[in-house]
Amino acid sequence: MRLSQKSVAALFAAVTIAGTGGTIVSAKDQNLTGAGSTFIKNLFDACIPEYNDVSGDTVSYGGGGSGAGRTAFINGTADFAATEAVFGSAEKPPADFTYVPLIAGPVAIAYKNSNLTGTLQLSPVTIAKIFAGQINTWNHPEIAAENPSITLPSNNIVVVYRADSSGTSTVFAQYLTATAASVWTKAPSGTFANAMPAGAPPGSIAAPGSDGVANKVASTEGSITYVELSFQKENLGDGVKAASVKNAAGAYVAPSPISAAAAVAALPAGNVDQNTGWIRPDFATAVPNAYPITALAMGIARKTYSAKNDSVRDFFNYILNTCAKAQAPTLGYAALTGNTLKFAQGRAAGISQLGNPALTTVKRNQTLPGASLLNAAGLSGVPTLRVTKGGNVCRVVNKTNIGGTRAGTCDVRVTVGTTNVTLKVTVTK
Amino acid sequence: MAVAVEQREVVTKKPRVDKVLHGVVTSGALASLVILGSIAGFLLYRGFEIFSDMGFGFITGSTWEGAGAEGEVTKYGIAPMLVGSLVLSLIAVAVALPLSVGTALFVEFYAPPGLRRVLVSVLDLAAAIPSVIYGLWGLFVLRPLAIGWAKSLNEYLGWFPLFRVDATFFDGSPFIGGLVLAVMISPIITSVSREVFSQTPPELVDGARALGGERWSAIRHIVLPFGRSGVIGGAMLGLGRALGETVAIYLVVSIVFKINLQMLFTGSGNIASMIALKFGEASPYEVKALLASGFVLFIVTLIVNLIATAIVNGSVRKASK
Amino acid sequence: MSSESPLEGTAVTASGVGSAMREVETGRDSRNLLPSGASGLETIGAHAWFGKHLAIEDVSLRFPKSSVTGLIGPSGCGKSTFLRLLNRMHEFIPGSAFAGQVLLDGRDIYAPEVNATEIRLKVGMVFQKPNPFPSMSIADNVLAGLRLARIKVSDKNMLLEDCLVRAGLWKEVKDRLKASAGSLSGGQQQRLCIARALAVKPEVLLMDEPCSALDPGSTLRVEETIVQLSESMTIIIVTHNMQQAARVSDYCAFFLSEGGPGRVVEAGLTSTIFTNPVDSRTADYVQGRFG
Amino acid sequence: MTAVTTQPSAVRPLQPWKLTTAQRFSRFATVIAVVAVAALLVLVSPLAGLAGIALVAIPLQVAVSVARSGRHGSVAARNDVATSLIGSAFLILMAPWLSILYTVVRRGYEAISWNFLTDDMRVTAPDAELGTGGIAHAIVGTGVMVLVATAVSVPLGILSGVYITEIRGRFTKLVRFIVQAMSGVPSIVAGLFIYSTLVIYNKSYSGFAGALALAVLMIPTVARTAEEVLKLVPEELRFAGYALGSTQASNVFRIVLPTVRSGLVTSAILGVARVAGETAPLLMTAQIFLATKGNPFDGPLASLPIVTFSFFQNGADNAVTRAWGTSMVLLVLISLLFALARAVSADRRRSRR
Repeated sequence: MRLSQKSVAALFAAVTIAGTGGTIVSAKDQNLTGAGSTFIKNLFDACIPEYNDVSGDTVSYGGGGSGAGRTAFINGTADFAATEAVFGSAEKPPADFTYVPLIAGPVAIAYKNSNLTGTLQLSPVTIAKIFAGQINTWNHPEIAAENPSITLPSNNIVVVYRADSSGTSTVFAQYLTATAASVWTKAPSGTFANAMPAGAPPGSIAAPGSDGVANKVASTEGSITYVELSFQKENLGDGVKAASVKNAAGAYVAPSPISAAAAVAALPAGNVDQNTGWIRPDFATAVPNAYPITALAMGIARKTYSAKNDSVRDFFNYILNTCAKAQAPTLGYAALTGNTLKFAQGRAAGISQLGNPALTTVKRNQTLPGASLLNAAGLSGVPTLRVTKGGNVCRVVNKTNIGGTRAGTCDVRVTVGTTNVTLKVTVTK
Repeated sequence: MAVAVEQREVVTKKPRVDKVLHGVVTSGALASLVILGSIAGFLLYRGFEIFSDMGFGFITGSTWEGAGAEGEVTKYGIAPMLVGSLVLSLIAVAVALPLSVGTALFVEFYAPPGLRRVLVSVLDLAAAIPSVIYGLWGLFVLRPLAIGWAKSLNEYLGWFPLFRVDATFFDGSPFIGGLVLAVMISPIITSVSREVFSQTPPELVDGARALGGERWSAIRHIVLPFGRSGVIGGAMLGLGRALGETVAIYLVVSIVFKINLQMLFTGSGNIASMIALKFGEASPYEVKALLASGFVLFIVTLIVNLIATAIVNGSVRKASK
Repeated sequence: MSSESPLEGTAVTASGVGSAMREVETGRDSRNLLPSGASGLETIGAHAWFGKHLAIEDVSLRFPKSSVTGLIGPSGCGKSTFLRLLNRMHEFIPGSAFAGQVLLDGRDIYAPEVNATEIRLKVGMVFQKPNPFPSMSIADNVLAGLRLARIKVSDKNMLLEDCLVRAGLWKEVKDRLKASAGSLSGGQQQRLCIARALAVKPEVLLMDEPCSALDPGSTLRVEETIVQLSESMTIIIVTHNMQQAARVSDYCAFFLSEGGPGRVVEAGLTSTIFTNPVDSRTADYVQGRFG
Repeated sequence: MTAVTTQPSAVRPLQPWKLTTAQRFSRFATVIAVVAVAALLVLVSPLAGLAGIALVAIPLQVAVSVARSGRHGSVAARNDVATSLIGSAFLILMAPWLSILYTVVRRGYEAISWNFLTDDMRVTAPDAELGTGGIAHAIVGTGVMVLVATAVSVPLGILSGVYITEIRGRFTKLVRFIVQAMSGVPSIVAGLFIYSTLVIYNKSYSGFAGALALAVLMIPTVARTAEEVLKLVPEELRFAGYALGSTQASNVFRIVLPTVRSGLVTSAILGVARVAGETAPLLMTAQIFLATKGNPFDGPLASLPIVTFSFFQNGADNAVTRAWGTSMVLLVLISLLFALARAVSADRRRSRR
């Protein structure tokens, strides 16, 4: 099996990159609570039992939507969160948080119309007009223009959208803002009703959760919605199809794990925030076979060292390196690959590093390398070290290392550029 | 006559155990008082905070925007949900009341005694079916049927203002939500009505029948007038429950922040389901607004419940006389 | 038994300000016949109010030991209220008030230092309707007072039998002492309540129309019980049944309200009250001309 | 004196007021015929489904009643019309309840297995094969939360009831008013209250928080029923106790409360049945946890309604079947509680006799 070879290879990669926190080290019996994105929930639903099985931890993921996840993470009620929308200006996350890209996936334009044979092709502007209520019949000339080979029925279009706040809604609204600004005049919002230019079109239906909108479409003739591909696939039997969407290269591309992977593989460097780890999706991808409405789900975790955060790192690594690769194709996601995966692994390695005793402990009369401290502080670059407390316990050696003089603890300030982190260093006998 | 007999002050000396009893019981009662009172107080406090920020617009506004960040425009107004709560509950009561009264009469006066005992148990059980099950049943079973009924109503009776719609979209309407709520609250209304009917003094019923009345005459002239206030009280209790229902509405109704008075037309919602929808990602300031909404809901339900209790108590008092 | 009483004809008097005061045959205030500090129950100028309403006014009566006194009079004349003054049950009614004195063995039971609970142990009560405790068995009902008042008794079984025998119920229930009290007939229940009252060994037993809810057969049994009990304790019984008063009581007090507060019109030997009353209203009442 | 003796066997008990078998049959046949005609009409009309049949059958039955009873006069006709309408109301209302039971069982029975009751979902995906995994975590979680909620609310509720009926202190009216007012608090508000105080403060969902939210909902119920039941204790029983020299404490604990014990137990069970299915408040306070655990203070805790909800949100066929299966378990649990309550109160009635 090629797949398993790949995952074994990824496992090794993870171990080398992430060092001590690469894969599950041992059973730790941690109870982790996660909340957030419903976009990633189907993947988590499949991966969490596997991870629980191999790790001995118990991860529970409550879903609730990206916004709920970010809020829960801020409130401390969730140990980790997952989101497709970045922290807003009003949100005050803890200072030591990091994003970890976990999975990519297409947001399908799912519709149900029994009289419509073939696959619908839609451009961003048409999609925007449909969801803004400006196009409200299936045989509207603008739809017809894009689908010359299909006979279009004349019934009304019923727009179905998320009633709850959702990262999927944010991504979809961002996509419409980015690609059809003339129609989609309102700023993106997790609450889709607030992002619709003229409010919700008459007859549109709001439903909670991805399963909610998918169920509504499955049971409503002439309806259309935006939803994770996996939910569209689950309702394929009820006649819920996914439209092909025109990308910036001018090609109509159907949503699939492969077309989503193509979109993520070619992400411009400018979309990646090295500081926080956030990756913006590229809605204007010019790759011919890339599906343009491809969302990236980010994990959110804390960098402060704790047994729980260790488990979060292990869980994220398990998703990145093992589970996503095995599950993504069947569930309709695209596992991260290449540089994106490497970047994600690097971010995951940064979880649970701040103040990690494995990196900040030194024996008396021995030297603690500055690189370890840099790692423990979650920083990169050339550090300046300074002992701020406990000068008789440890001292700076060669400007780059710390030497232990007697048993005890001391505070070391690690400065890179303008940022600094103070670490507690333990000296043992 | 006795001249100015002085009343003695009778000192009822309490034994120590009684003092302990008084202490324990009073503190227990006060503890529940504090727990329950603190909810009301907490809601009230938060409510006023938001009311003073939003003004009357909190009741009359139709938008819910912003998280209360510095320099951000924050607008919270619950008018659509408030109106929705009332519309949904009124539909529910309008549908459930006649059916429940009929069922109560059937159980009390028509069903054979063996069946009656079973039915009384069924009623109790139906009242305790969790709302999540009502909601899922409504979503999967009732909704498809109700959409069909709504279509027919509109098609054949669309001239009647109540059944008018601007566009022919029927899913997630107040009508459907109201029907689910009707199924949900009918056990309560039926139970209360049956209870009151069963307290009709038998000699009155016998009297009516001895005068040559059929069963229905006795019901019409004796039982219904006697139990009227009990039935109204039961309906109010049902109304109270319908007002506060969360999950069933969350699942069945298309929750839209827009006042919709066309009962067959898509879109409605109530305060409780709105809270469920929004609390997860609410910023601390937004949570206060949700608590304020909860306060409004609390006051509305409180009024309904107090009226209901007064009416039911009144009728029971009348019955026991 | 009345003829054998050492205090014959002199024990009970009624004296009241403004009421027809009647000195008994001896012409002296009968209260002084009892030696000071002697055992017995006595009221001096008792008044009782419910809120502003004066229910009984200026009742002075003396109840000697080992006698049965019947309180008779039409409904609403304050007999029951007076009865409840005697064991401090009156104060349970909100807004009630009291004036005068109630002396038990010469001690004022309304004195501030007196514990009402203690008084109720000494002055037992049987109510109009039989009220056994439904949650308890027959045996538990009899012994309920001990548990309620936390009295320790060495031989419970003997006390149980003794009480039931004295209440005239032992033969009927000895085989089902563990059965629920609810399974007894009305008359049996009332005798059970008497047995229950006896278990705490009261000096005085108050009975508030104990037979009004019973059939004639049960009434007879209860009356027999009362007569037997009177050998060992003071019994005060409120009754509407003239024949019953005549049958069981040694002394009688006739209460009357006449629109105002209830007062004692006349009191004395039962035989006197029934055959030769001083007051015409008493004569009218005992002969059934009103009431 | 001559006595006419009749042979006992010669007299047969009769119930001439009852309908004869023929009459019963004819009534029954009429109803069947009416429904059949209605069904036929529905087939050829734009109406559809059971609702359509009911829509036609009810007026038809009314018409038949009028026609049949008409010859006995208008009173009889009105009586028969009323009977038809009342019977129809009953049938219409029974339909959804039966449908709910049918739906839950029909869609959920496949999920039920021994494993389903004893295993949890810690290492099983929601859409995994039926027969693997289970809802033990939810059963235990609901049990724990309901127990804690009962432990908190029942004593407090009973003490409130005792305060109102026995102590009658100066807060009586206030206690009664607040209890009455709070019995109308929507469950979501109770959940939001616990969320915005305890959960946010502790920075953690917990079974305890969930239990408190349930307790908030239970206290008024228990207090109100306790008050009602305690009011039923005849005043004479209390006086009888006092007349035996009892203190108020002994009176309350040895006479009043034991007298209504089964009533109090019933009210507690009914309170539990009410809150066991609460969804919204638990979503805000206890959330979900995939492993079976009994400690209410250690983070989130699963419950039957939340697990039902969560299975539905997965959307996959097996997950949805599991959701209905969980609903079924919840329904059975609540039915058992009701049966228990009924048995307890039947016991009470027997002991009263």
